Amino acid sequence: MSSSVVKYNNAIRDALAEELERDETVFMMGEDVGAMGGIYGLSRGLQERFGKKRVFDTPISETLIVGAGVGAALAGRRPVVELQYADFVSVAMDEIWNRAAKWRYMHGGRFNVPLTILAPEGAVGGVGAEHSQCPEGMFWGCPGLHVVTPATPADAKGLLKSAIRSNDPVLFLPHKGLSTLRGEIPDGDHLVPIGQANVVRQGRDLTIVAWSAMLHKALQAATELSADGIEAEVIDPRGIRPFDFDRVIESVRKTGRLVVAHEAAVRGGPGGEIVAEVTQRAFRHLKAPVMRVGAPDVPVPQSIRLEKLIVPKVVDIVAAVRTMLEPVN
Amino acid sequence: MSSSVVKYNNAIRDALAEELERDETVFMMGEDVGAMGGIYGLSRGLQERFGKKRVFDTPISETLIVGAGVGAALAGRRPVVELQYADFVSVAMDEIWNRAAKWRYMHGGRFNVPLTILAPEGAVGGVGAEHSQCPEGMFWGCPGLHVVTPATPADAKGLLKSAIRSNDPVLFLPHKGLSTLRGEIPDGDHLVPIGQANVVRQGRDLTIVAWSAMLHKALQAATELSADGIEAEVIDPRGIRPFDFDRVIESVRKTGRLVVAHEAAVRGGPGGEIVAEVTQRAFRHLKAPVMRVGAPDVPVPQSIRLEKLIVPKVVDIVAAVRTMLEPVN
Amino acid sequence: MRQNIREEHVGTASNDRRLEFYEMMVRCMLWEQRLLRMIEEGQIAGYYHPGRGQEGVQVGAIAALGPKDYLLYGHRGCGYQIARGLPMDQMYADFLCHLEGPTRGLGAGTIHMASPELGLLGQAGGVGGTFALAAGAALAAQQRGSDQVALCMFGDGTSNRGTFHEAANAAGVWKLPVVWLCENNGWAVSCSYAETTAPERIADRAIGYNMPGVVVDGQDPVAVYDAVSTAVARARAGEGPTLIEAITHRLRGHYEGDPQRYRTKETIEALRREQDPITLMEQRLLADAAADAELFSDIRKRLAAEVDTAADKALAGTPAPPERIFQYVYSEEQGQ
Amino acid sequence: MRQNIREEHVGTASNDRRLEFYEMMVRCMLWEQRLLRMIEEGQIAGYYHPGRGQEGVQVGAIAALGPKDYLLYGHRGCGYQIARGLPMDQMYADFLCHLEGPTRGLGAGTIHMASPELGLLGQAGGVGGTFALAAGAALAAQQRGSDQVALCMFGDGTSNRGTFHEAANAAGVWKLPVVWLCENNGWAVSCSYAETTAPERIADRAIGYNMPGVVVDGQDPVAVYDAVSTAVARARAGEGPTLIEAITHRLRGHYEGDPQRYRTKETIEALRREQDPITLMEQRLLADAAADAELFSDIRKRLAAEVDTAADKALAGTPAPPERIFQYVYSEEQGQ
Ligand SMILES: Cc1ncc(C[n+]2csc(CCOP(=O)(O)OP(=O)(O)O)c2C)c(N)n1
Ligand SMILES: Cc1ncc(C[n+]2csc(CCOP(=O)(O)OP(=O)(O)O)c2C)c(N)n1
Ligand SMILES: [Mg+2]
Ligand SMILES: [Mg+2]
Repeated sequence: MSSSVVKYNNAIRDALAEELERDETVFMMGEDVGAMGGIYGLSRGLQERFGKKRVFDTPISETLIVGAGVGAALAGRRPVVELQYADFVSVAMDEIWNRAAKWRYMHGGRFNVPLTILAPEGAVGGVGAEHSQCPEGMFWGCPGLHVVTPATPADAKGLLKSAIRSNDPVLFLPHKGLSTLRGEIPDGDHLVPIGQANVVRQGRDLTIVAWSAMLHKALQAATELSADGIEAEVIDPRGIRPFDFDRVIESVRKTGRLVVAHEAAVRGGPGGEIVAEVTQRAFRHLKAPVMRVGAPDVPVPQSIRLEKLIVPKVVDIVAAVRTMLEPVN
Repeated sequence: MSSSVVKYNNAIRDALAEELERDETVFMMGEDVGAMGGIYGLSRGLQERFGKKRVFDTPISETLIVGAGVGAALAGRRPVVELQYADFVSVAMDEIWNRAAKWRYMHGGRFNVPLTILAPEGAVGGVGAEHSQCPEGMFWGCPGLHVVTPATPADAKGLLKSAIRSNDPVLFLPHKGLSTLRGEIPDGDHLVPIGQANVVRQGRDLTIVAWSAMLHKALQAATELSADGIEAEVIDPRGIRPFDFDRVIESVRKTGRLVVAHEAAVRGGPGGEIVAEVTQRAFRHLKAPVMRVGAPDVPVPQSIRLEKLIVPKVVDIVAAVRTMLEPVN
Repeated sequence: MRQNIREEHVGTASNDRRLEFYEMMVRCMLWEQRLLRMIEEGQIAGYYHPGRGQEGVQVGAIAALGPKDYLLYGHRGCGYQIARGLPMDQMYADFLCHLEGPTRGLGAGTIHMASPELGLLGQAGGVGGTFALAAGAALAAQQRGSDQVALCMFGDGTSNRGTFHEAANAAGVWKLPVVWLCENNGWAVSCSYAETTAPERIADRAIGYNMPGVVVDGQDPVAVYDAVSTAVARARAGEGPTLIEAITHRLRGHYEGDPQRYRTKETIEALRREQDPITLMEQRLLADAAADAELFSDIRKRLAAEVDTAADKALAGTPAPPERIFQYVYSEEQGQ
Repeated sequence: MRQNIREEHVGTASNDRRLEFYEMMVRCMLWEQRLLRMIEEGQIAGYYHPGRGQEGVQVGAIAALGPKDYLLYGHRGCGYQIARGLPMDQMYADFLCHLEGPTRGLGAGTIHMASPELGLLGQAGGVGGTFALAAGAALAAQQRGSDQVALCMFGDGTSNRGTFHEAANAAGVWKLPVVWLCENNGWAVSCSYAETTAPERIADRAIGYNMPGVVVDGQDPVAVYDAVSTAVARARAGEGPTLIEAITHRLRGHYEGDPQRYRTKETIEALRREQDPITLMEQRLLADAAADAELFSDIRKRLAAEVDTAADKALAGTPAPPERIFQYVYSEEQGQ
């Protein structure tokens, strides 16, 4: 199969374009997504190509953006709505949590809610506590919703296309720090199923679960560790709902050790649920307690220097692994 | 020290009355909290006693309720604001998460935010998916906020008084199902510090962590198990932020077994963080993986019959304990 | 006179039409009466927000919709669904948590009765949660180039939610085919209009969204029908949204069982005497000699029987089995 | 004429006052100019939203406040803080993430400069997050029986947030001493007013909250000063809130670096030529022979030196140490 090298953000744009092309019920709206093409350029050129009826700006009204997305979905459309920053999920939390996710269940399955919420996440460039968060952990307990966090251009494209085609609401969280990352994408209608983990690297000594920007740090950590003869298996769950526990647990049964690394804070972050479930189901196989790598329990400081200090780094993962492998005294 | 027997809801009212009496900067606002005394009666009689300037109704405007609470706190008052249902934290999520919790940090500690948000939680009486949730888990990762969940009249009173006096924002979540529960409360200025766990029952065989309505089921389970010679230590953390990990871990080091029981769903619920941290810090002491007891991964069904099926019961805790104590094969 | 606000006066309609409205209002009233008995008898749990007194708005408004239009209804009773044609037995079934109800046994209280066929899109438990949904449904209609309209009904208290502002503004900008219909009964639970809602009239808010504001007598279904019909016609013609404020009265408590300490017995009794839309319609029909007491009594008897049949059918239905808990969370029942 | 909306015309003021405004506008402009150099030189990260062109609103409005009043400022530049008297070196320090800044090294970009002494309550990164806070601060003032007023400034795009509706309604009902001042520059990032905001004028929204609506020329600080003074006086007298819409223009991009593809170079140039509030004030002062070119040049030189001194002082400050990350989360540094 032939493939092309594409940048992460362009992969997202290609996914949007292909789905807008493919299905006339797909449309996209959000603040500045029209002529400007979105503040992160995810929809650049799409209004020009598909017209103002398909790709258009909204007022600064996040409850309207998500809520009207739900309404349009109920009325037969397949909306993609953009929140300028993933942090703004808190502005539209009621619409995501209680409208999008629960509508189908509460109304006896009479409707589907084929809504995609696109919201870039991550601490990049010193934009402060309200424009830098990775909020996926808030949605672990949100039945009815899918939550997706692509780490590569191929996944960004394939997962977004799956999200748009899904009949259930999907919170799609690309990482701002990956926007110019290049990667191979198979040509043609590239789809990646939602909820299927990706074993990105094989290894026998321990398992690292990491997604989004963190996956790349995990892979780098794995390379460093490999120089010392430590072989890490690196798994990208590609999101947290649904979560491919089976794949992770299979790996942990083999390696006996697990590190979960994410950009959000450790305390109350998305890793807790993974640790709890994996420990429950693979307890007898664990040679050491699961370690978590993540930010400290503070808001993201705006100073770019301080921000860099709280965002977990390759060395943090390496250090966690080394601690874990130390003989117990 | 003398004490009186008081109902849970009356204890909350007493706490409000005492703090309104004690500090003239304290006031309370919310939908129907004035003449009606709140839909759950938590402020009954307070407007009559303290006047409309101290206890008053608001429009149906949850972002205003919390946000104006923050503003008034910045401007020197000590507001108590009520959300009619804890579920409505999602409506004011941005105000809780990004205003109340982060304001101090983001603004260089120039202000305190002495705000109490009172919001009854829990699945009681078939009021459906949007009026029954226990949302504390959503705030595990919310630095700057305290989250408190009282299980007894004494704690309801003592924790609420501490919350109102705290210079930091507190999300105070009484349980609707406990409203008529009676309990002893020491007379006088009864304060319970925020973030201090309560070892409610001593035991050697396992530890059960449970709070709010679930605590009582845990205690009942402990009594049942005791008949079979199984002695459970039952710990009420009294909330989740700050969480008294030291106390829980001390107990787990002794018993080697932990069950975490809460009313929210297991998947993505508040238990995950507890399991992750305890497992990390007490791994070598654990004879079995930590078990979680909670609701299934679905919205709360409105049917009172179905609701009863998803709310965890005494038998569920007992069953978890028995499974845990089974010899490994 | 406030600029941009039009006052609709008592509408005119044929006798047949008025009798239709009368009959539908009585149906709603009797349906509720039977439901209240079920509540009293302990067959139904949760809160119910009785609609008694607001049948005029609900019946008049919904009669102005075409078969393909969308309806986002309010929480004040069940007149909306009945007027829209949802079978009454299915509605009881929902309250009884029987599988035959629209929610397939999940239960009512907070009502979540949806029907794609009838354009009933359902309801949010958080009041004001449907404003944006109505805008979205109208947007879908506009995109399709259909002439469908979305009618969104809500209470005066609910109009203070920020979601109203966001949805109304977008509707104004995009000229969405949506009709915002406020049932202003002067109360939000225990809070009076004046204590919680700033403008003299809700319709005063229309100009802020560049749409016409209309005030109408909600106790007269004909007046409401006229106002909503005009708004629906505007919407269909691509001229955008309208905000209608129907002045109405709630004759019972906020929820069934509400002791209503916030208003006097005398007030309530006076309202029941003077503001019952069914009585008012009877008086008008009598005054015009368009009907007599016997006709009213015949209609009531016939509808009472209809309602009883529906109740009996529902009561004989199937309680939702435990499996229902796990159904319909996702379109493809993907578990975790 | 829209009812309830008053148009303020060019205000009158003494020459001294006008020169004061002129000087303050120049100070804001020069302060920003120096900041932009720091950005260019890579000393500052994050986004900055230049205020160039809107100094007239900010300077005029803030001059109308008393020393104990509260200010919830907007994100459009830093004229607010300068006009309120926050030391300019501390403001640079914030952008440089130096400990001497109000955030004690946490950094600006999204500006979080607070000062209890100056009644500067800070800013929310989510635009529109301060509406409710302003209402709350005004509520506190009202409860205390003080005559403090809260001034809340925001952009036209931000007025479409639901939080505005909720706060404005409460302010109207409770007659809160708050002044809502919209800086309508016709754009929200790349979206024009007409494409995203329904009413002809933002001030049209006032009647929906039972408060006066006022439209004022934002390029004239005297007119803004007059309008805000009137509103402040109303608020102090217990007569409640006012909504003021100041028509203004943003002469640079939304953020520094914005290529502004959404408007033409000609438009921008015309705005800069015709709508610069500093030039306009110079023209008026010259026309009235209240100043001459030399005076302007003297003022500019003096202020440029003031600004440079502030910048130098800030640049010599102390970068926040890593510990800052963990400070000020809670009032009693309780860790978890
Ligand atoms: C977001 C939200 N806030 C509060 C409530 C609780 N509540 C339910 S109905 C109601 C009153 C609504 O008043 P109004 O809109 O005037 O309608 P009415 O009950 O008078 O028909 C309230 C406060 C809710 N369900 N959702
Ligand atoms: C809740 C929220 N939505 C979106 C943004 C991103 N954003 C920042 S400024 C801005 C435009 C604001 O426009 P306006 O209120 O007119 O002010 P102006 O920039 O024109 O001064 C947007 C969309 C944000 N910070 N917060
Ligand atoms: Mg009402
Ligand atoms: Mg603007």
